[in-house]
Amino acid sequence: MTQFLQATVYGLLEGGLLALVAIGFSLVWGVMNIVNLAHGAFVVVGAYIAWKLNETAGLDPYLGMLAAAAGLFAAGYVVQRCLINLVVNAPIWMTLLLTFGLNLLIVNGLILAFTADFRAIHTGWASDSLAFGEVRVPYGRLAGFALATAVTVGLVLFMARTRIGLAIRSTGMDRAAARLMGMNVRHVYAFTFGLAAALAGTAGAMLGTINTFSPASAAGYTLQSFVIAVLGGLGNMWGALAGGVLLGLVQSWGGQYLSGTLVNAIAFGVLVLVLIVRPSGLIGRPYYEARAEA
Amino acid sequence: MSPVLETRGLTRRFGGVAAVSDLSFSLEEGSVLGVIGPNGAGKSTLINLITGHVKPSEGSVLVDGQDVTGERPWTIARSRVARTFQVVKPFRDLSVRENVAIGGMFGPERASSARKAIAQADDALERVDLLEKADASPGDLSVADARRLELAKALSMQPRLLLLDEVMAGLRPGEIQPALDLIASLKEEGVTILVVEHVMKAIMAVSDSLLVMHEGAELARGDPETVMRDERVIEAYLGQRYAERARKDREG
Amino acid sequence: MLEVTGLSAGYGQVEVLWDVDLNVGDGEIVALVGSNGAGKTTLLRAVSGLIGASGGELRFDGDSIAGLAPERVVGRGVAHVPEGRRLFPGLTVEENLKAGAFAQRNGADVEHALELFPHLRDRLSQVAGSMSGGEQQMCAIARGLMSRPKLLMIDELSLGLAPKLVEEILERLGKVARLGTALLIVEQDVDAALRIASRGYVLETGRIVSSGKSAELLDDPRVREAYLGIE
Amino acid sequence: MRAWLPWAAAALGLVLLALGPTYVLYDAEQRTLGSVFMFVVLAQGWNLIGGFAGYPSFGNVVFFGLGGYTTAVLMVKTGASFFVTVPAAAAVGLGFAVLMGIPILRLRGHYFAIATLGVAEGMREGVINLPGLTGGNKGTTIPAVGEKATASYPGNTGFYFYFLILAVIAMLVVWGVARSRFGYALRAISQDEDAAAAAGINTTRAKIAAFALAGLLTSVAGAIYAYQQVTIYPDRLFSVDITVLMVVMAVLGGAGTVIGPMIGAVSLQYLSEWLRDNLTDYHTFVFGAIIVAAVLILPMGVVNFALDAWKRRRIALFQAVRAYRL
Repeated sequence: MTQFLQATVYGLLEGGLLALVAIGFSLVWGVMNIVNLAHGAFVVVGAYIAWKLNETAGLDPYLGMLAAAAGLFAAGYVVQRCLINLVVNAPIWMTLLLTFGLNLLIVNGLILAFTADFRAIHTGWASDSLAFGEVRVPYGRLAGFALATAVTVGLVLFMARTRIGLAIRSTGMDRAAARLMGMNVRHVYAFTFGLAAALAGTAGAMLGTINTFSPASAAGYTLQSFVIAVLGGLGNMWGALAGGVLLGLVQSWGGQYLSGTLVNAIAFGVLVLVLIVRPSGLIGRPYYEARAEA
Repeated sequence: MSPVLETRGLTRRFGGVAAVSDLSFSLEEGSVLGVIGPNGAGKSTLINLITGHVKPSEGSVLVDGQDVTGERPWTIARSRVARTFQVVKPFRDLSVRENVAIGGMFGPERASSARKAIAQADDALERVDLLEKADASPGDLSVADARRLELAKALSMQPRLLLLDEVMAGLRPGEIQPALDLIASLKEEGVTILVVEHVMKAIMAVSDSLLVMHEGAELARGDPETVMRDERVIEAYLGQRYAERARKDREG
Repeated sequence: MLEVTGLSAGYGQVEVLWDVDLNVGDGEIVALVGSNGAGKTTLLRAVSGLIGASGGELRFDGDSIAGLAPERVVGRGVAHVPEGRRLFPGLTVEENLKAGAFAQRNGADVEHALELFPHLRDRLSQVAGSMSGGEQQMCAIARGLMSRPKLLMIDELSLGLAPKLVEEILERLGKVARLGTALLIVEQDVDAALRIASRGYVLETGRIVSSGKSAELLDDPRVREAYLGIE
Repeated sequence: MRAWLPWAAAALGLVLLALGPTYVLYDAEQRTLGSVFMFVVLAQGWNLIGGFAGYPSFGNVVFFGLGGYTTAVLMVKTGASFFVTVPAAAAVGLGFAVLMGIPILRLRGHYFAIATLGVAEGMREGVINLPGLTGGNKGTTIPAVGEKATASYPGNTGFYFYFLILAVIAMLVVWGVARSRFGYALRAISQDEDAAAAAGINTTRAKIAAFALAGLLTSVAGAIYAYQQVTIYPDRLFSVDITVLMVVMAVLGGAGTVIGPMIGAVSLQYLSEWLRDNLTDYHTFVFGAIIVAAVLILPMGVVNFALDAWKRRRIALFQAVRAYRL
């Protein structure tokens, strides 16, 4: 029983972070109909930024996280504005190839810069834990979960309340109409992509304090983002949170009771099943489905 | 003899809204039925239901007395039911001739090879007066020619029942007459035709009977002159002004 | 106010408009009529910048607006209510209206639009995609007015609407024009369009074939034959 | 152009390739060419489903891996001869494509791409987690030499010819498809599925047939590859990178054409070898840059680009940017 509770706690907390990893991916897919295969690479870049600032300047990873978010926002903005916007209406294999190429560039760039070794960000307190009876709740994971939830809430508010949030939602539903309203769609797209990259970077920095990472971790994060985005429904922020927690729990329970990496196979099985049975996701999409592209 | 087309209580709901609701009518061989109604009245959905592109929520579709409800579109197409699409759907990377040849390859009288079908495609092209542009790419066609191609693709299926979804939309007044002539000559050959159209003059000219749809349901049906005088039709679709003008013009 | 001279435009390789001349004066209502596919929508799209012009001149208030992106054109005071309404289906009516005021940097004045379309007041928090066609069209026009345009272009005003509703909307538009916004209305119901417009243009396969005062056009036998379905 | 000219060129090329190992090519060159031939097969397999039918599979590697593991497992567990395992691998590839295609080919666009990716990744995890059968992560070793071997190991020249023959078959298959009714059906589907169905095309059957053909060719390539490698690992045989290579080769050569994927496979495989030799550390990095650049500059592929230049007398670089930019 304790084992099960412990697994549940870990899964829940990990799930919050996974949601933070995936939320930007889901947003970009929902709003722009782009599946960003470099998303996982952004997560890892965030982890490296926080790690490097911690190693060289002794910066606390939670401050480094802000630097990672800012840096990735700028990078994401530029990538979308100068690169992806150029082929944004192309058949999907073209954008898939483009972002895959970007992924190769980033991942191998990281290997060249930092080698392929595994890294970890060491903090004094992240591995300490609260104890509820036999069940341990590490501070680092708890903070990660709290932050992920806070960011999700913040993002929902941001999209609902701000001018740019309104522009992002409008553009995602009808691009031509959005332009007629005076929205600069190129900027809106770039901003959305930058936002997604910043969220990925935040998640990466956070994950770096909990797990080890290397450039090769990127692919795993991209795949998990797929699963979560599909589970939660494209562009659905609450859906991403729910999908992340669900995946976290399944992986954690699976890890407890199943051998080896079979749990990954289950995650992909669930992904394919959801795609076939209910492609709009378990929670559904906020009207991006009927997007008018013209 | 059973009618070429019969629908019984045909209904289709999207979400909670009925796009087509409880339509029952039949069409005898060689007759032309005009279907009119405001946009969103369910006219295109009706065609989609007959061809199997959309599955009915309730009711059934019979072609030549045989129940084809729930059959896949290609099965229905091969039983000589051909259609055009309101939004033209050319195969963009094929030439105009190859577009038409597809029907010859997979239609009811399938050619034994792709090459033969391509050689036979010119008949249908000639009928719609598009032979000159046989080697062009569909993307380079004008609106009117794109409509002609759509029609030629349907004709290449050697239809007994032809469903035309706004084939005259976008045509100049002068271009409408040849289309009407074509419909008349097909009718003479015994082809049964269902025409969805907005151009009232055109639809009045070719239809033996008229079906007015409104919010998915039948509003009126019968011979064109009577239907056009129907108060409900005037109210929901034509508008009072049209009716008055039409009346005045007839009298004066 | 809007001066279109010798405009040609199209999509990719296919030209749709040739050498089109058209003017709209201050506070005027002008109808642009013609059959489906004649190029009416293309003309509006070219004016609002959604597609580029391949030739000719576009001027608004004396300044060239040719080649401007649509988000800039709306800033100059030209609003475009596109064919099929194109509301943001997942946003509420209020959010749609606010989106309409996006080009207005000094905030959204929802009240102004609600005065013209009071029906919408009860619908403010309803999701736009779930409204009826008529309500959506009113919302779309109201959204177009939110940017306080000098010229409002409406494409396919009556598309899918019952005649009664069209009458009602046309009446509102008369009020809009009296308040100082010029209107360029694209409409298949030639009769209705020419009744509220002071002038009209007839577009046929990409060319203006006839233009003049509404009353003259309504009596033009060619127009009557081709577009009114009356011989 | 005279009709026999391309055939004469192809025949001449084949004769040269057949004589190559005996007279000109070093072992290493045979090995490189063998892998070029293999990628011709993989790219053509993708071309059938992604190029002709327009269903961008991002999981075709699943057939490659299944074919390889079928051969390996049969040779290890039953001591079967390689040639017996090839039809088995082909059957597994074909059968799995049909089974997987029935539900998944109903999905379109991104959803199809991701579902195929999910199947491939899931299959890899499945293979890893059946160590009794597959050796799991540690891989499995085919008894290629020594006492347990059933035949003498073919060596570089042998595999050169296996891959060459398979590549020729793949080229002929695609050539045949391109001019057949089936090929027209696939092209019609890729452009408008509703219109294709209205023209009497059984779209479900055509898509599944294309997928099955792709699965068959790809799994046989996987079988030969496994035998060549002797020891195989799930991470290598189910690597996403192989799928991406297929896509890049087919697309940059010219998806939906007959010779495009061949041109793509030959040039990119050689480019990749050259980068590996000359820019050892940077080669994947540069490869990424090349993909990005190619998508922007030559998105329709070399063959379509050349055809366009020939027919319309224009050089249309950056065509995608012009057509698809925001």
